[in-house]
Amino acid sequence: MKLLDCADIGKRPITEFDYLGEIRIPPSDADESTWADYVFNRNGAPGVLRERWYHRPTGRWFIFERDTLTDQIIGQVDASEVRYEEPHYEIPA
Amino acid sequence: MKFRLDPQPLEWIDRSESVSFRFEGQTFSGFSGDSLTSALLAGGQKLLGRSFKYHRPRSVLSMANHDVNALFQSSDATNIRGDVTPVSEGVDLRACNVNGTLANDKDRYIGLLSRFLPVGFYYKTFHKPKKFFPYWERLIREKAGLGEINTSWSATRQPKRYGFSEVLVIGAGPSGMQAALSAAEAGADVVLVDENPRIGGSLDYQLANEEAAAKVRADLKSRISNNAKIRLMEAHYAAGWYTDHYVPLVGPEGITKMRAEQVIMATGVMEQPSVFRNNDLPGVMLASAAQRLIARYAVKPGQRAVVLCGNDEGYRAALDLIAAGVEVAAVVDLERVGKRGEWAKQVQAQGITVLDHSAIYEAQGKGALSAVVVAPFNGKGCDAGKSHVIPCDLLLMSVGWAPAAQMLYQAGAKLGYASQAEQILPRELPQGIHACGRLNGAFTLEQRLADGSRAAREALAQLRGEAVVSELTVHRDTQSHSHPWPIIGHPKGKNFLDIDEDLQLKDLINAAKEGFDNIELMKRFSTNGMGPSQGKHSNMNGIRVLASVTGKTIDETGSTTARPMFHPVPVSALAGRRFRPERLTPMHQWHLKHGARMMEAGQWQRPEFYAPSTAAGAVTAAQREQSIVQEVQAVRSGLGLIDVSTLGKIEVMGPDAGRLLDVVYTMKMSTIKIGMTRYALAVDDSGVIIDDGIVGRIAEDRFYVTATTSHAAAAFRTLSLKIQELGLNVRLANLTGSLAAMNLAGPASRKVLSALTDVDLSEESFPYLGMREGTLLGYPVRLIRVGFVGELGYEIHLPANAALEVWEKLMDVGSAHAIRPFGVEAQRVLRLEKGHIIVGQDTDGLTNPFEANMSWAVPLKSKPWFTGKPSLARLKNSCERRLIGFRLPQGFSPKSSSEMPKECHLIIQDGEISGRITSIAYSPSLGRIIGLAMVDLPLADANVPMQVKVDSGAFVAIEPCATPFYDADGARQTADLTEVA
Amino acid sequence: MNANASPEMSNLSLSARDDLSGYLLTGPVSAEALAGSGLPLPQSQLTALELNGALVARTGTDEYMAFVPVGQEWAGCEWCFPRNDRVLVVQGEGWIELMLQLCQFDFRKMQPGDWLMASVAGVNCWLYREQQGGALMIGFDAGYDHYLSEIFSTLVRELGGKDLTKGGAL
Amino acid sequence: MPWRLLKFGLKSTHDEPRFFPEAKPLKSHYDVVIIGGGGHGMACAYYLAKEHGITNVAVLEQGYIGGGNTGRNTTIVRSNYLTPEGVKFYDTSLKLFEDLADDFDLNIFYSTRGHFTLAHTDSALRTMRWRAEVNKHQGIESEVVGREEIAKAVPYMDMDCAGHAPVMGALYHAPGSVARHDAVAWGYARGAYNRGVEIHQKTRVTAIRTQGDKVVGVDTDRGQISCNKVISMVAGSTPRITSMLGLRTPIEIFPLQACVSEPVKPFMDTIVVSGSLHVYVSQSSRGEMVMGASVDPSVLHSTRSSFDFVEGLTDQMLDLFPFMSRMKVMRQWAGMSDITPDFAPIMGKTPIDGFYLDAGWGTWGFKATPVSGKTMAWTVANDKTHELIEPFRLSRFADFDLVGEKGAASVGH
Repeated sequence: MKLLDCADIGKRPITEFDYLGEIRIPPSDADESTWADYVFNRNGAPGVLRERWYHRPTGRWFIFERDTLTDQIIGQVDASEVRYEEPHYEIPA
Repeated sequence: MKFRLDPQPLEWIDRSESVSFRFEGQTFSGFSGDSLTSALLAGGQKLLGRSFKYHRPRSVLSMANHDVNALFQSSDATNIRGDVTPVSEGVDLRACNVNGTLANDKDRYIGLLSRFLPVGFYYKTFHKPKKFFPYWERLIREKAGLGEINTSWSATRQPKRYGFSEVLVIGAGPSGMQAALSAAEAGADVVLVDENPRIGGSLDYQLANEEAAAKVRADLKSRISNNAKIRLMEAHYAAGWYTDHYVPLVGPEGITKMRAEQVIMATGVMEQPSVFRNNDLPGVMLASAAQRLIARYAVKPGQRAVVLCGNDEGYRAALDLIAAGVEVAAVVDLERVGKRGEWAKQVQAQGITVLDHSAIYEAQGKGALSAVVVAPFNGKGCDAGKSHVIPCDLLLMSVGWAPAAQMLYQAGAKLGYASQAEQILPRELPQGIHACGRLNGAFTLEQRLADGSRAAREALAQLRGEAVVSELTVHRDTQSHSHPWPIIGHPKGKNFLDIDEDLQLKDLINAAKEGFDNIELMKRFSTNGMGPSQGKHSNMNGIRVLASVTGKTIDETGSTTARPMFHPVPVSALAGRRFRPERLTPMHQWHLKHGARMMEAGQWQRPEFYAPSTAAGAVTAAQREQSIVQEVQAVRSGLGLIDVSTLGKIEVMGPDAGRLLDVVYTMKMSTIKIGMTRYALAVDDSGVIIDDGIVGRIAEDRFYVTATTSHAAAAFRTLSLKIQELGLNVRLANLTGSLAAMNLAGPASRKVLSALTDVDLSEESFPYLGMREGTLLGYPVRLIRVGFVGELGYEIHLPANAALEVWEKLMDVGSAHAIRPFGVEAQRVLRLEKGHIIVGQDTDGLTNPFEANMSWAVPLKSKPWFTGKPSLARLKNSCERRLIGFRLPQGFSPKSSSEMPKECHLIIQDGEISGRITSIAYSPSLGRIIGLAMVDLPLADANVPMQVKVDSGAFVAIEPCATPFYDADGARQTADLTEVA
Repeated sequence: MNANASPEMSNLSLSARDDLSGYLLTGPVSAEALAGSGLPLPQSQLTALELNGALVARTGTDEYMAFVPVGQEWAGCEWCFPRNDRVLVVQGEGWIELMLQLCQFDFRKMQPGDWLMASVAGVNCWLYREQQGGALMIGFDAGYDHYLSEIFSTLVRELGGKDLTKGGAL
Repeated sequence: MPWRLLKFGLKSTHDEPRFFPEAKPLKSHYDVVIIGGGGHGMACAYYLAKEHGITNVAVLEQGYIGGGNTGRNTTIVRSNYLTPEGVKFYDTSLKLFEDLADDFDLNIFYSTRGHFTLAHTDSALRTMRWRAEVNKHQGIESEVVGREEIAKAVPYMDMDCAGHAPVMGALYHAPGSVARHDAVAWGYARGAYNRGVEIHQKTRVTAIRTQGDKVVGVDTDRGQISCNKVISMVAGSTPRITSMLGLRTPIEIFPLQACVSEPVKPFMDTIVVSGSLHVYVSQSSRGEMVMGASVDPSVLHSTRSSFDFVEGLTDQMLDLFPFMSRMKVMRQWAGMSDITPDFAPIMGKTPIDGFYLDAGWGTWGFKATPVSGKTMAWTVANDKTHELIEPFRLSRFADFDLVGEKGAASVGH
């Protein structure tokens, strides 16, 4: 069973985590195809993704760079690096 | 004929304790410490089983947990492996997969048909004509499988436990013992595990009579037992290697799931059979099997033996036979005795005839070995013309080894064929993985010990984060211990390559000829290695055959994927204890005492309805229906109380609290006035409804949020996710378990509650959808006027430890107004009468708010942003269906339930599916059946009766009507009804 | 694994701590409120401190869980919420062997004073080893009491220990 | 009668024709290149040759024939899906399956067993009725049955689940079947090979060359090919192929694990699936219990096994079949499921001229092998998406017009 090596809580088994998938920033004022791409499409090819994991017992979030081919965790990313402004979207007139 | 030898120096049996058991109706007695096979052999029972396909007589092959032909079954267990299962008093065993008895198996004639059953024959026939296939299939299925299952067996579960160690050494043979000692003596915390009941491995059966080994053995074993840093786990096998050095160790008491930082594989090698005609006869066995029988169980494997040698170890086995009083008629060497070592010289010194450049061309005997045919062998095949017969009842095969490297492959190691050793050896090992001993090509005792220390040294360096260059190959033997081609063809076949699956040499050659000429396709078409021993004694020879047929090297041919489990693992050990978390509300016992029938809601248990206390046990459908109707009427006319403690309850605090809720929920939450609440609808990025609840404002920067039972954890997680994503200054408190909640609903609710709380319940100071804090019976409480069930009512949220007392007080004070507890089913009817949706019932995985007739909850213009907004903007004008209310004519009551419209029955128009019923129930308040249906447009807007197809296939007309069905203007939940009419 | 603690003479026991009221504090004023009431203030996250029978763990930048002996007056603060935890205590010979059946953590490395939050038999729990005597406290939402108490009680008896939570039934 | 076997017995040599061609170098041009030598790829080649006379076709397989998900699934064939378009599609496939043995003259052990989807909660039972009603409306044998009918077919199942979440009913689908998955790929491959199609194993596609928005060729680790029509039928490897063309899709890869027990004498003749316990089981023709559950929770491009999978599966299985505690798990493996947001495949034409997609097969790909081969062959031959697979077009996501299969799935559990 895979271990996730996390700051503060050390190595915890993957079964204590919820997987929230790759970090995706919602685009502001996106046209229909850009928005549909954001909602549905994913970077599905094998490679390094920045993903969010939620550790249920502590309620803490962890962001890892993980190679989805080898399952190797390359590093942990600080939440501030992936923060984004609240998007906005005006109804087309 | 005596089969039990005099006491052996290292025997496992306790001669003072005899154990008797029955096999095929006959009584046998062995000693405690015997395996079933050794005790049967000691009792003269040589025939142990019948082969899977041809039902040929079979006996011992390995004594190493590969003997799939010595499988037994008893009244409470199946597929019992005779070679490794200890005898137990009184067990009554039968052979597996025999038609009749073991001795008289009526299916033994199938062997005669083998000419007509070539490899993959079952793909080539039985399918035409199609209607006869089921008949053939039943015949084939009856012959399939091994042991029998008794479906009335009860579930047995063995507890599991986690284990941790810095260094895990798998295999306690000489190299494993040395590795464990070196690691422990260097300060590491070590676990040493071995699948046998005692450590020592081949040191104790292959070198049992070796002087030099005796000192080493005594020294290693005493240092291990005295070393506090070594935890010894005997009789445990490693089921496989899993991510991050996680190795489940399977023992008689269940599984220990071992997490290690470094893993040293000292799993040794598996002896391989030679392939020649009738190499499956009882009496033909691997040399190490005979040595195990002699050294461990003091069982004489035969009277007169021939030993086939492709390496030095065969001569060692010959010496052990002589020491055990077995006459060795001859040693047949695939090459020449001249190239062998010391043991060969000792054999010759005893005057044993040794036949160089020879092989076994054929084994003979009816039901058991009686003679072998020896013929000159040039390394590729035999010269049958110059063969001669040697009578014997025991033939040992010592022609070579395959590494027990399954877990190395699973861990991602790279291995390759070393022609010098004629064995597949490790080349690249991943971090934390080490290999030593015969698995790594070290074969002499000195090499194996030195390799163990090396592996430990490298493991310790990695453990301490020091860089280390691996000297993996330093202690490997220079000469080979395996013959590259122990495979002898024969025109009449029956030269078995996979003894489990009854696969002959020609089957593999023919499979390759038919195009299945890569290792994976050959395995699947021929089933080589797909039996219960998973190719431990057939994969290596299979690779050699395919390589020779295709002219490729062993490495180019490759090997099939080595999958867990190393040995089959009992389901009782895998399942372990039954841990299914169950969460109860503070009123749980009260509910049970008052006739509640509970239902599962995620991990929670909730009352579905309350049966009359007279009804014990199961309740009839009519009683259930009647209880629900009474509960609904109580809420409508007097007073009802429902336990809603399972709701998600979250406090949201901080300057950005309002902004956070505006992002997560569709409607504006930041404009809620203090002391008021608002319905909260949540959609995902694609605009699909995922949850709904209530948001109440406690202060400028503090809100209280409720979510549905099934979505509570996800709601909290979503809020905390948005805080991090947007960097909002908000704090959360998940109070789902800390607070209990109950909804007191009904015209008398204000009257009853006002007597118990200091909160002013008057309509002016506590209006509908208001939220007030205060005390109730002295406990801090938060009251919310919610509209779900559509009566004047108060959802009471308070600390969980105060809940039962308040609940009982309300029931007591409420009795004057005929208060009744009500459950989920009554709540479903009450909310339906008000036209409220239930997320997950009236909506499905794709429903958006416009389809759910909730466009009022989607403020596309007034809010700059909320989750899913752009999707909803798009979906607004492409809505294809809508949720509408409907009712059935007054007094509609069909004869049978097959005529009654039910939830998920379809609305059919012009033969097309045009919608489905999502909710339907008899409404006691309106005296007729009402419901909600998701109906395609334009039918939904046409406001015309619609046809529903019921179970019987008939159509029932339903009449659309506006919702809410009951108290449309909401007067009852907003009026000041201080007195019940 | 060394042989099971022989059932008869083990001093393994299961008890409960019903003498504590639990609180969750969050927000910038929580540290001040704790210090103001004489409760200990753990410096780094996911650590805990004991003082005069009270236990405080720091679970976030400004989030704390405080367990205060019943009766010890405690002013609380603005964002302070009562918790409804059930706290079981396991101690004595074989406590590690018991916990290894329920939680994936190397309890040999858990020293008195250590705080851990992990899944125990599928339930999110906090665990803390008391400074004096090293008994292991296991805290969880009381909704799971029936489920977890039964599991702990079964395991303690299987390992030859005594379940002291069941009133007089020794 | 199996007269065929006599011929084996009477002849000393075994001169059966090859199923698949000897390894040969790649030609420089083919009319059609099919990436992926699993069931779908071979079926498409088979139907291109058989029904459209297109035989200058190369099937390129990076591993061995049927080595991907074709050889890793638990071989269930059924059509009791939820949406009308899904039911039509899978029922066409099921009917094709019934005649495959004759078409191939190869026994694929297509065995109709009956398929129970158990419901342990009200909401699950509602979803079963929804599926039953949609199925019946389209002439599919599918109905909600109560505990009595279930007990008749599966008398040894503990319907009270050890006293927790008892079985309340089930969706029974009489045509539910199992088949020997390898044999389906081999049958199609032989059929294609005998009609002139080239099959190249151990040939990995490394790039797809285009001019403007038109496909012109494919690069492999054994040389370059020019062609104007390329079909990606690689399931778990789909994102690797689509990213070569910069084509964005919703597909994510999750491991789907399964395991088998040691073989025991056959006793279970039907297929049992439990929605809320997330387990399914049937007994193979060799006597092994073939068991599986839902996909792993996180993305991974690997067929590695995990121990917690087999722990969870066996634990849940004992609720339904207590006696299985006396069995042993012999082997576990995994496939790579290409999951889509609405649990329906992605098929047909794409924005790139000459590039066609057959993907998004998640945990429901094996049962679609024949119909996907047939409809994709038609689509490629006519350069027009076949009407049966129109609802599964890639553009549905951009149009917010998802297939409703997800509707039931997320609610049903």
